[in-house]
Amino acid sequence: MEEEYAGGVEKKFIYINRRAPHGTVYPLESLETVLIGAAFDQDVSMLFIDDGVYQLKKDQSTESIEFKNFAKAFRALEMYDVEKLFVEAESLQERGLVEDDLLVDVEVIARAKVSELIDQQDVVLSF
Amino acid sequence: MEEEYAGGVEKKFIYINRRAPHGTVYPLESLETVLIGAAFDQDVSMLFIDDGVYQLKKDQSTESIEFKNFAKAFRALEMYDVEKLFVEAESLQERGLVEDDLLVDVEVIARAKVSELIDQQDVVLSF
Amino acid sequence: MKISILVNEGPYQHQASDSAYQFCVAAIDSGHEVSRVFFYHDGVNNGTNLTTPPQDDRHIQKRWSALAESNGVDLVLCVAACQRRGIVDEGERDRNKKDAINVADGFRISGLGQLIEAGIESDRLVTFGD
Amino acid sequence: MKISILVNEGPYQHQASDSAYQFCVAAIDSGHEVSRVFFYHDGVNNGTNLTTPPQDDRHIQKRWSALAESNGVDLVLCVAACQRRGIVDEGERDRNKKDAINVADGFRISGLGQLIEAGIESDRLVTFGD
Amino acid sequence: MSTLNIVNKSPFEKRTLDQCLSRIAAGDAVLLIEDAVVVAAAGTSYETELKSASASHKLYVLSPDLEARGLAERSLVDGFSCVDYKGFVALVTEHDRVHSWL
Amino acid sequence: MSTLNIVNKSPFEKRTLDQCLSRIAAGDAVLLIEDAVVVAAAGTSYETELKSASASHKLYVLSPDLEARGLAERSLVDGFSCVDYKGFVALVTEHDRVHSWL
Repeated sequence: MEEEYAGGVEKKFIYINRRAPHGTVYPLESLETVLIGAAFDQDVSMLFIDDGVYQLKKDQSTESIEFKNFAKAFRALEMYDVEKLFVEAESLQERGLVEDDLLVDVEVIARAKVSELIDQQDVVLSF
Repeated sequence: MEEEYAGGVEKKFIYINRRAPHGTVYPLESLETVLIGAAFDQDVSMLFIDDGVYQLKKDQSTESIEFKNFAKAFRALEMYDVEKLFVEAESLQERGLVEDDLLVDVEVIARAKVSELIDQQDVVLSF
Repeated sequence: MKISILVNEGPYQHQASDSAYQFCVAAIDSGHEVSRVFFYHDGVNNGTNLTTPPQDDRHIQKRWSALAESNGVDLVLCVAACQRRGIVDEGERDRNKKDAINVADGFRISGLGQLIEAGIESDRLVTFGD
Repeated sequence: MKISILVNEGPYQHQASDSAYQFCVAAIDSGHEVSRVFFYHDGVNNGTNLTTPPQDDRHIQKRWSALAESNGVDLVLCVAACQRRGIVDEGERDRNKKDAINVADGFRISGLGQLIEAGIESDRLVTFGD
Repeated sequence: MSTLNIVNKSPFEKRTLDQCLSRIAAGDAVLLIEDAVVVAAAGTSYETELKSASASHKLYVLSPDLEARGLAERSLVDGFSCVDYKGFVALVTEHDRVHSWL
Repeated sequence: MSTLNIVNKSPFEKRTLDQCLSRIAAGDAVLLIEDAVVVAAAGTSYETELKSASASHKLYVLSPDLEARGLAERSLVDGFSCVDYKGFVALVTEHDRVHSWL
């Protein structure tokens, strides 16, 4: 699936991830969309809030439920120049998680900053 | 679809309805299952709790969303000898509804009685 | 014990169908009889033979079909849900004048009465949904 | 304005596909251009031509196909989601060795890039899901 | 640069509406559609929360979905405006982006 | 005559677990599966609610689903027992009926 886009327009895309992994397919599909979308040279941010923060939890092991373990793919994002990963501090705290529990380097932001981040975007994709 | 069951076993079935109508197909399917199930001569109860109480709200008009208006079919339940309709009092109150807002006669029960009702059943079907 | 299962969601979108399958395998391994799996609502989408999941992923339909073959589990798709979702066997194709059949091996299309019957004849009915 | 739509759920189970359709009709009636509807996840199930809903109910697939025909709306089904759900066109049938084709008129199967492109080229992208 | 936020689930069922309201900027609008419309009707236990939200946000509810749930005749929580699908389209065009809270 | 209650959604996302706990009898059991398992781990803001539930109910969590979410190494909220799928099956047979809160 090779796709190219030569439109020359650059827009700001944000992918908002609010669900725990594996219970639904949305977290996996969010990552797939970001990886495919990388070919379009847009400005891409990923935001993890609410149960979405569990997507970045270390030590996920999906063998016994026979699912693909896509968590590792978050580590590949850097190679695709997707480097703006935001995680909401309050979402971590409510779940007893700390930054060190996460698979990849992220920027932790306060809940009060979330609307500011979203209001800078052109396109919001929610998963 | 005519089905007959001559097994001679009578079990207590409860249909638990917890969702508002129209946003998902489950409320409609609950009613369909009850109507089909009537042919099996089982002991049937329907319980409406949480947003499920909206399924019984009078004045539903689905023309502008082009949906089938299945609410009327609740009135047909009596002809199928499905007469045990339970509605939880607290679910009505939280939603600002009173018994007179409902399409059909029901028995209003307290939240504290719900577990008792369920614990009398053989089969629980949740929609 | 005789256990029946109700599956309300299609493959891949929600974990429901996976959970139901893993439960069935464990029930059989524990010496119980899984007599029927009834697929309702989007659950009927488990029964199409037209899926081609990625090679490194589980093949949900084939897993179900294999369970029917190896353990005689009766896999029933709700006919009304099939009509709304586009799952077709020979009878449905002829009745509704469709060009294709897509029901997978080991699944059969039948009425909601099969769910009620499962409730009556099984010792337990376990529902998996969204 | 140029508006694109993302539909994440299949027909009949959730209201999402209905809401998306009603929105498209209203947008066109208001003089806007609905350039593309991208069907993702279970949303691809909107594009099977094998459904036979009850006669007194809406025919969701036919409504979409009619919108494509009358207003030139580009109805795109995500290929990876189609493979997981069993929606097949001629190319997919040949590639994956399937026995049937079930993609409905007016729909085409393509990649996720079509969603990104819609985001770039439209003035607004509106998502309908569960 | 304001956002139209869309919520489609009842706050009695899912926490989406709470989660949306806790994060949007003053001036952002919220539109309730599908099963979310039930709390636009006055008299629910969710009314206080919505009244305080209406101080800083425009609140809208989709009337065809209200009608479908038998709530068209009810008075609405103060601060709500009803829109039909054309009004929904207008809201989409008047805001800079649309965020569906799913 | 006790009931096995199954909850499959995180209480941070849906109100199902609250709605279940507010209505079950003393002696009824609750099993968390799928996305609901996240709150079986200690340290979340939901812990207090579960601790008080464990006074009158047996609480179980499905271990394969905990592992999948990277929480197998975490200590669990007091009162929880881990089961695998065979343990899940045993719970189904040991209770008189199963109620999946969907």
